[in-house]
This record gives sequence, C-alpha cells and structure tokens, in this order.
Amino acid sequence: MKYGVVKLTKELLRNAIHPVTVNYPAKKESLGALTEIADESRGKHRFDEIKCVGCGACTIVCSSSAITESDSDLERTLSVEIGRCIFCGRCRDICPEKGLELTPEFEMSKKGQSANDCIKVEHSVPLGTCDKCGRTTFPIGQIEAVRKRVNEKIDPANLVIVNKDMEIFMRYCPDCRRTASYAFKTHPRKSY
Amino acid sequence: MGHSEDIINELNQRLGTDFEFKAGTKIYWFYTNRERVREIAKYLTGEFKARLIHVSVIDRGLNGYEVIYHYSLDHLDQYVHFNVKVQLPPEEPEIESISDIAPEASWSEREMMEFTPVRFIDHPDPRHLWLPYEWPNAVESEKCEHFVDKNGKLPFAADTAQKLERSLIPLGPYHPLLIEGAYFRVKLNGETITDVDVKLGWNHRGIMKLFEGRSYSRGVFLAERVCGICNVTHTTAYLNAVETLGGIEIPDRARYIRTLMAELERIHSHLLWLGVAGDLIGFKTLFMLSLKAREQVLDIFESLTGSRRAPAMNLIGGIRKDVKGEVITKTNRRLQTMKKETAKLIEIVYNHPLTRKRLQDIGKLDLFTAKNAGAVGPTARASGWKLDIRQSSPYAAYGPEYTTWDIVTDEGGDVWSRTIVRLKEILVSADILVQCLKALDNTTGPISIEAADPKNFKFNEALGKAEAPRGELVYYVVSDGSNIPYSVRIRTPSFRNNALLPKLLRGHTLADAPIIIGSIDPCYACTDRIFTITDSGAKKNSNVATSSQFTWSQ
Amino acid sequence: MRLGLKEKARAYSPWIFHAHAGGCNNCDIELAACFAPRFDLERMGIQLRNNPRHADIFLVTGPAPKQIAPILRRVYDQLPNPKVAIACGSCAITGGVYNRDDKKPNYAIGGPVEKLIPIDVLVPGCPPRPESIIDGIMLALEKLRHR
Amino acid sequence: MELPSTISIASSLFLPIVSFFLGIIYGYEIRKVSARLQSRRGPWLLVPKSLRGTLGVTRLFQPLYDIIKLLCKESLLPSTSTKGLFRSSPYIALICVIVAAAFTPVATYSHLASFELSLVVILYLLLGVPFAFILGGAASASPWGVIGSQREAELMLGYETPLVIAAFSIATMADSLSVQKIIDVQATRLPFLLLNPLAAVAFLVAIIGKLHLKPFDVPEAEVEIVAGPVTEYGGRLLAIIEIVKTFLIAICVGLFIALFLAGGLVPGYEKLFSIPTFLLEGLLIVLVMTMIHTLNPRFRIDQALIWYVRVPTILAISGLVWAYAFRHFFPAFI
Repeated sequence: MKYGVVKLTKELLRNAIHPVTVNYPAKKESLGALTEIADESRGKHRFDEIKCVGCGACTIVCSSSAITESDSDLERTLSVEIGRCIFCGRCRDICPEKGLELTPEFEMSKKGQSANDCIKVEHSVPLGTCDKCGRTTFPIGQIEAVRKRVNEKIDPANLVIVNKDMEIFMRYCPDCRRTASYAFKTHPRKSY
Repeated sequence: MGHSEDIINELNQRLGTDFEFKAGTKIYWFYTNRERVREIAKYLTGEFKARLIHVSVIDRGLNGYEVIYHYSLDHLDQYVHFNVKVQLPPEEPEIESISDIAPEASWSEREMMEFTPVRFIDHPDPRHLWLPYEWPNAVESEKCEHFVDKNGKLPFAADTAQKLERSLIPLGPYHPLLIEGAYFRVKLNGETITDVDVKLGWNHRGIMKLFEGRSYSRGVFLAERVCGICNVTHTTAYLNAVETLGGIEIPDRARYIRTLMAELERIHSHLLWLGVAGDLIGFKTLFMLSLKAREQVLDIFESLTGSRRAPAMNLIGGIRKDVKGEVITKTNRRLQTMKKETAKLIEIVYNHPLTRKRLQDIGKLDLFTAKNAGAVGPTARASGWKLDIRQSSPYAAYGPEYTTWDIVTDEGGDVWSRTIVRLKEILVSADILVQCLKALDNTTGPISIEAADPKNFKFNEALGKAEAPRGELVYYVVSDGSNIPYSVRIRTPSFRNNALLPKLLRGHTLADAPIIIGSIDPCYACTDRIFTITDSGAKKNSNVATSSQFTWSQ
Repeated sequence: MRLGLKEKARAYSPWIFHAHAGGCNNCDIELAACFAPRFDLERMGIQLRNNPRHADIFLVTGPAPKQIAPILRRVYDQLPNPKVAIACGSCAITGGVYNRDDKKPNYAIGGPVEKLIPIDVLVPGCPPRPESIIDGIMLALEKLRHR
Repeated sequence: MELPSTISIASSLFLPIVSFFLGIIYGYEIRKVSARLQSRRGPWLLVPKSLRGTLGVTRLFQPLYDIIKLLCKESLLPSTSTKGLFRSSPYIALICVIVAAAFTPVATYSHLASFELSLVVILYLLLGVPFAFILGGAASASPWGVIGSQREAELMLGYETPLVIAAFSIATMADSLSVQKIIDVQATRLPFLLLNPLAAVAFLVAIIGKLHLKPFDVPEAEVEIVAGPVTEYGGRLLAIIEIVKTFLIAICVGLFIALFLAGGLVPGYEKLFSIPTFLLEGLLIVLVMTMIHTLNPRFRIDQALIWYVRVPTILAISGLVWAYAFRHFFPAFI
C-alpha cells in the first residue's frame, strides 16, 4: 500500500528534472509547439491567389456557413468568417482547384467587442462581363478552369466544335444566351 | 433459422403482431395499438430481459404522432432490436406511461413530453427536465413546489432551508465540481446527503432540431459538436444509422481507421476522466500526470488528422484521410510512450493508500439496480454487467473477424470499481489500437465509397449505435427521401447514467458528492442536446420556441 | 510607457474564472490542457479560480443557451472591477455551428455571448488550440492593465 | 523583563515586514516546487525577453503581485451578510498574525521572543486566525462559507491539539516558555529535532493542517465548497486574507525552526551566521511540506479528524512523555 507513495515520489522527482512544458512564445520556425508533427494542419485559411477561381464550392459544403460569397460590380468576394468557422477542413478537401489551404497559423485572437471585429479571410476574383448586355457573369478564372477541364476530358474528334460552342457560352450571360440563342446558333432546336 | 427468428416466432405466437422485417440489419419494426404497449413492455422486459434503450416520438404532421419504443435484445443475438411503434391521432396524443414497468423509460418519456404534445398518462414525475420550469407546458405537480417560488422562478443561491433541521444546497449551475452547467439540489443533514434532485438543460442547444435543417453530409460535423469529448463516437453512431439507411457497406480500411479513431478517443476520454477524478478528490498531481499522458494521444490525433481535437475523420461511406506509411510507425511509438505512462499511473492509483481510502465503498450500485435503472457503459460494467455495444452489436472493426478483445468488468459496483474498469479499458483499447495498426499495414483498398443518393435510400428509418467512452450511444434517423433527415433522435449514455445519480448520492457526505457525480463521467454536453418540433400539428410547442417573452438578451 | 505598480500587478497576476455557457466541451478541455504540464499557464502567474469573486478574467466558452444566459450575466456581475471578458471558441463569438445564420436563429440559443456581456477579446477556433487561448489571454492582459 | 527600549520597539515593527517577505518567498517556493514536481515549469524565475513588456522580468514575487492586485480591486459585499463582522474578521486575523510575527524570532533575532511566555502568546495568536476565518465565513451567509467554517472548526480541533502538545513538550525539555530561551538552550547542545523527533513530526503535520496544504485543505476544498470561508470575499478583503496566509507560512516555519532547529544557530559559530542557515532551513521545511502537498489527495473531513487524533496527537503525547522521561533520566543534559 505504501509502495504507491514511494513510486509516486520517484516519478515526481524524475518529472522535476524534465518538465514537458513547451516554450511560449514558440519559435517562429515551428509555429506552435507540435504542428511540425502533422503534415496537414487546420489553422487560418489562405486562398491561393492564382489557383482559386472563385467557384464557391466551399460555400456549399461549409457546415457552419462560415464561408460566404458576395458579388459586387466587378469581382466576387469569398470571405471566411473565422469567428464562425469550425475548422473541419472540408472546404480544403472539396476545392476542385486546390486553391484553398489551411495554414498552421493558430493564434488568431483579436481585441474587439463583437464578432465583426474578428478576423475575416477574404479573397476576390474578377468577374467576367457579358459582351452583349454588359452585366457580370462568372468569375473569369472559373470559365478558364472549366474550359481547361473540358479540353482535357473530351474526345479529340469533337474538340473544335465544342470549343466554338464554349466560346459563345462563356462570353455571354445566361439571359442573353437564352434570348439570343438563334443568333448564336446555340438553341437546342437548332438541329431541326 | 437464426436465434432472432425464434424470438420473432415466439412473439408472434404470444402477441400476434405483424412484423416489418428488415433483412440484414436484424432490426424489427412492428406496429401495435396503444392499449397493448404495457403488455408488450412487460413481456419483453420480463421474459426476454430486453433493455429499453429509448422512447422516441416522431411528429408526422397531420398523421399524428408516432411513439417508438426501442428495445434492445442484443444480449440474446447480435444486432437484434425490436421497435414497437404506436400511431397516435393528432387530436388526442395520449398514451399510458410504462415507467413503472421499465424505470429506464422515465426520463425518456419526460423528454418527449417536454418537446412534443404527446402525454404519457400516469407518469410518476412529469416535470420539465430540460426546459425551465416556468416555461409553458410545465406540468403542475406537487414536486414542483420544491423548485419554483411564488413568481414561478427558479431560486438559486438564495435558497433557504425549508425546515430547520435540513439545509438545501444548490450544486450548480456554476460550481467547480463540474465545468458544465448542471443543477443538483442537495438536501443536507449536517454533511450527509438525504435527498437529491437533478435539473438539466443548462446546455440545451436544440441540436436535434438543427439536424433537420442540414444535409446528411453536413450533419456529420454537427454530430461531432454534440459532445467534444466523444465526438468520434457521435459521428460513428450517426453514420452507422445513415449507412444503414442507404445500405452502404464501408470498406475494410475505413472500418479499421474508424476503430482507430474511436479507441484513441476512448483512451483520451478515460485519461481525462482519471485526471478530473483526481482533481475531484483533491489530487492535483494525478490530474497533471494523466493530462501529461493524454497529450500523447492528442499528438497521435494531430499527426493523423491535423487537429488536436475534433478530428472530423468520418464521412458518409468511409473516412477522409488515409493512415499509411511512416505515420503508422510513429503512432506505434507514441502509443508505447502513452502505455508506459499509463502503466505508471495505474500503479500509482492502485497503490496510493489515500486514493483507495477516498474511492472505496462510496456510490455503490448493485447489479440489480444497474439493470433495473438502465445503467450503461463503464458504470454498468463496474457493477458486473457484461454490457458492451462493441461486442453485442459490432460496428466498424470491432467484430471478431477484425479484432479480438475482451470486455472489462468488475464486481464491486463502487467508485473504486468504476476507476478500475476505466483504467483497464485504457489497456484494452491500446491493444485494439495495435491490432488495427497492424491490420492497416497489411490491407489495401479504398478508404471510402460513393455515398448513396438520399432518394434511393433502402430504408426510411434506422437505428445507429456505438459504444462511447461513457456507454451506449443511440442515434435514430428517419428519412423522407429528401437530402435532409426528417428527424434525428439521440440517446446519449450520460442521459441514462445521470438518472442514477440521486440513487448513488443518497446517504453519502457532501465531500463525497463530487467524486460520486464524477464517477459516472457525466457529460452534460451530451445529455443536453435535444430538439423541438415546430410543425403545424404541434402548435403548443412552436409557441415554446418562438415566444417573444423569452428574449433573454440584455 | 511607464506603468505604475498597480497596473503592473494587474497584468502580473490575472486569475481566470471559466464560465461554461453551453457548447460541446472541447474548448473546456483545451482550457484544461492550458493548465496541464505541456501548456502550463501558471508560469505567467495565471491561476484558474473557480470563484467569480476572486477572478479578473471572465473566460466564456459556448453559445450561451437561453437557460444559462441570465445566469451567465449574473456571474459576470459578481466579478469585482476591473475585469475583462474573453469569448473563447467560435460558438462563443457567433454561435458557430449551432447558429445557422443570423436571419434564422436557433430557438435554444440566447447568445452569442456578445449580446449578454461586454466582450474584450475574441479567441476563434473550434476548439481553439492551447497556444491560441494563451495568445488570447495575453491580449486580455494588455486590456486589463488599462482598465 | 526590562522596559522596552527604542531598539526593541523598532525591531518588533521591523520583524513583521521581514516575516512578510519571507512568507512571499515561501509562497513562491510552494508554487514553483509543486509545479516542477508535476513536470510543469511553474512561475517563471526569468521571463522570456519577448514577454517582458507584459509580464515583467521575474515572477519571484508572485504572491506579492497577487496581493497588490487584490488591494487595488473593488470589494463586493454580499447583501445577505452580517456586514460588520464580515468586514472586520480579516482585520482581526491580520492583527493577530502581525503581533505573532513580532514575537516569532527570525534567525534568533526578536526582542519580544525573550518575553517569558512568548510561546504561549504565539500559539494563542495563531489560534485567532482560524477563529477569524470561521467568523468571516459564517458572517458571509453563503452556504459554502458556512460549511467551510464548520469544516475549519472541525479541522482546528484536529491540528491544534498536536500543535500545542508538541510545543509544550519542547517547552518541558527546555524548562521555559520563552522562545528565546528555548533557542538558547539548543544553541549550546543538540537541536530538539534530534532530541525529540516525535514532537517535531507531530508539529510539522500540525502546521501543514494549519496552512491548509494537502491532504488537509478540507476547509478550502475547491470542488466541494468553492473556497470555503473565503468564498464571498473579494478585492481588498481577500487581499487581507492573502496577507494573513503569507504571514502564517512565515510564522509557522519560523516557529518550527526556533523550536526544533535552534533558530538557525549552529554551535560554535557567530549569531550572525544563523541568518543564512535560517533561510536554508526555512526553504527545506517548505520543500518537505510541498512534497507532502503534491503527493497526496485530500482527506474527507471525518478522515482528517480521525487521522489527526490517531497519528499526530499520539505522536505529540509520546513526545511529551519522552520529554518528561528525558528530563528525568538525563537531568544534566538539559
């Protein structure tokens, strides 16, 4: 029975020589104490300026509705509300262009009175405009990405005609495409 | 002929009911009328020793209410569950209570009475369990006067003794005993506890309602946030239900990794419990040592998923990230360190004279009471009841074809036994982990398969179970073919064990109260999930949810 | 900037009261980890006090369900001045996963915490890692000094 | 006893200040050592450079900062309390410990300690502290305060008996009730730690109870009764209580050294040399107490009381018997 106390004493004396406390503040090379052990961390978001095309896939899967998209005159803004995010990393998994990553930056505290003071990670992508009516359509990058993917996957025999169709599809907004479909020869009934 | 079919035949002969048989899952649903519910309850709990795991009520709108009694018979044959369904008309939603036959139904029925207009007649204690007593629909009963003063408000610190020889002590909602909010009203005679009443609901977040507004795949992350300590088990139980709905068989690798995460979580939870229990008997050093050992588990979590807590590993149809290569060796090494530190801890706890003195012979729970009141998890196993969902209805990789292990039980039934059971379970879990890692090294294949479209789901309701570190966790998911669940019901282990607390506490001193309450490892984040039904058929309840008189802000 | 002994002492010995206002417990166990050996907060002189009357920093976790909301306010009032409040975790800041959006609020949530008590520091994360919590407490100290 | 001179008045005013700072160092040691034993770092001796703007250079005076901070805070009075008693009881305790500190020799230096009944005075004044706490706890009208006071009273029954008996067994051996005389007796011969170890152990265990260290921190058991008698105190009043506790550590340790270790005097050396020995012995005793503090969980109140009756009281009584026997058999030695 008393053996436990002896054992504990030994253990405690051993502990006294080797405290396991990590340094604070951590050295900047190894952000956080342990992040080097994980190959994927789940910290602050970062949009890749080049890769992110602004498709908004991340806004759909977000479980806590932390990622929102908003279109202004010339650009679409994706914003991550860090104060709402649950850091599940689903947005990173789902991103088709791998344009969103979670960095090992965990220290995101801020002084402030309300959720509006919390950090927001924002990324804007330019929106294309309709050649006919001048309204904004899709993010330019998304159009390019779709074109690239279609080109990769399509049967080379149809490549020319599909590209020609796509050219038209992507230059105009959905409304103009519908109203002027005969002019563009994209009407579904054009073959009749 | 399987064992389960014998039971069905016998039931058919005795009661003459029609069964809706679901192949493969061994879960039976049958309809009956409300007059026969008590008879069936008596028969099933008496003759077959069935456990009533939950009573849930589904609001079917104009079609009335569906009361479902979930009976578990998995001690007779794996996976066997009987679900007795009763259809109640919307204009007269009343049914007789069965809590005198099966005492474990008591809290479930209270829960359902609170949130649906269904009334269980002759319920022994029809007060609110979660919602404040002064909210609408609060039942007037004699016991209420202990709680509500003239203005209908809950008295807190200003409690005064009702009789001079006894003092009333409020433990909670903010009390260092538990981090979380729980309200125990303790009647003291000197320092001896004579009576306890429990009020829950300080952590009521309306989670089951939230489930009804999210797609199945987004629901996984909500299930993870029901409880922070057993989040993997919550997602596993939820996915067990959803995958049964869709008829999805997940690949072997996914099974192993799910088990890996769940067992890591069990170790983490038990080590945390040991630390907290140490703190509850004033042993700060034990708290520090066990949290130090726990960091190893969190390191493993981080190296596997990228997050210390809330791994978010499970998805419908499998898992998100593979575990292979170098990580396995590293995990093995960390596991060895953890095991070594845990062995030291166990030796210290076993041999320290004072821990034994503080833990032994308090909070006794004998086997009969445990079975009667429906204890689950380590609390039940410490009373000598061999009850473990991982063995009785295996999920993930717990089946005998994947891993081999034994249930830990102890005969004592006191706090000391519960400590021993938890400590031994750490070692058993570590053993399962080693087996899983070995299997992961040897198997190949995909880690997840395509999830089925909710339109093509095979069934429209399913029961998902998992063994959380605290005990049996039940998810009941109802689908209506759309991409969001029609209804989700959750029965958490702490919900069951909390109902035992008044029994355990009576007769002990106030100094023992923290460790006895701590010994069942209560988790109020689990217990206080809950939903409400806002539906045309449930006018009264939508009142509860939206009533403007309950704006508490400022 | 010269600081008086009074201001210094405030920043040197902050005592934390941890108020659990609902939530899933993850933040709470990460806070416990902050006081455990690996992220020992006591090296900065910080202590966890379970008594609101002794504390300087009010650390709230959770989305503040309606039942706990008035009690949270009441406990906050019991802290003697000067005091600062930290909202720890995403659900304390906005309601997180429990609040679908601001237009369609959850019936059971009386929060987020900013509606109930004045907040000084926000610590996002679900759960915030111990490093993050320590960082938040450091920011709170700067505020506490000048209260 | 001669009339008090200017020096003696000055020293009796100066001694409490010294005791207070000693208490702060001891308080830091308890926190640091227990942290190290739990494989933590504990309050930094040297704060890392990047944090010095916020946290200062060292945390050595951590208990002092706590006290200063609390002194600058607002005090809340519970509306249900008996206000006069609630407010005054910390000050009663403070007066008790300041006077007791003036009587307790720090490294053999104390003019008041040579007063013939100084040991009795110190023991009486130390008894005043728990009494003041009990009064304050009961006056706060909080259930935790009341239960805490009740436990404090019960525990006091436990530890005061061995404390007093052990002290008097030493007085018996030294044939005096003056602390100074007891020190002088030991200076020429062996310290009483060696001559009467039973009483020493009993005394040490009793002061652990008095200082509310584990396993005897029953009145302040955090998870059970929040903070016991001091639950409702905050701000300045809590600061006073912290000051009292700081004094209490220094007095108890100082008394132990005076009674059992000759106040730091080493035979054959100068009186001045006793200062470093006194400090060293003080730190050692606190180290031992901290070890016991970290090694044990908390007793339940009934277990604590029974244990106090069963072990230290018996030890103290046998120490007393031993003292009489010693005097009888070795009259020349005393």
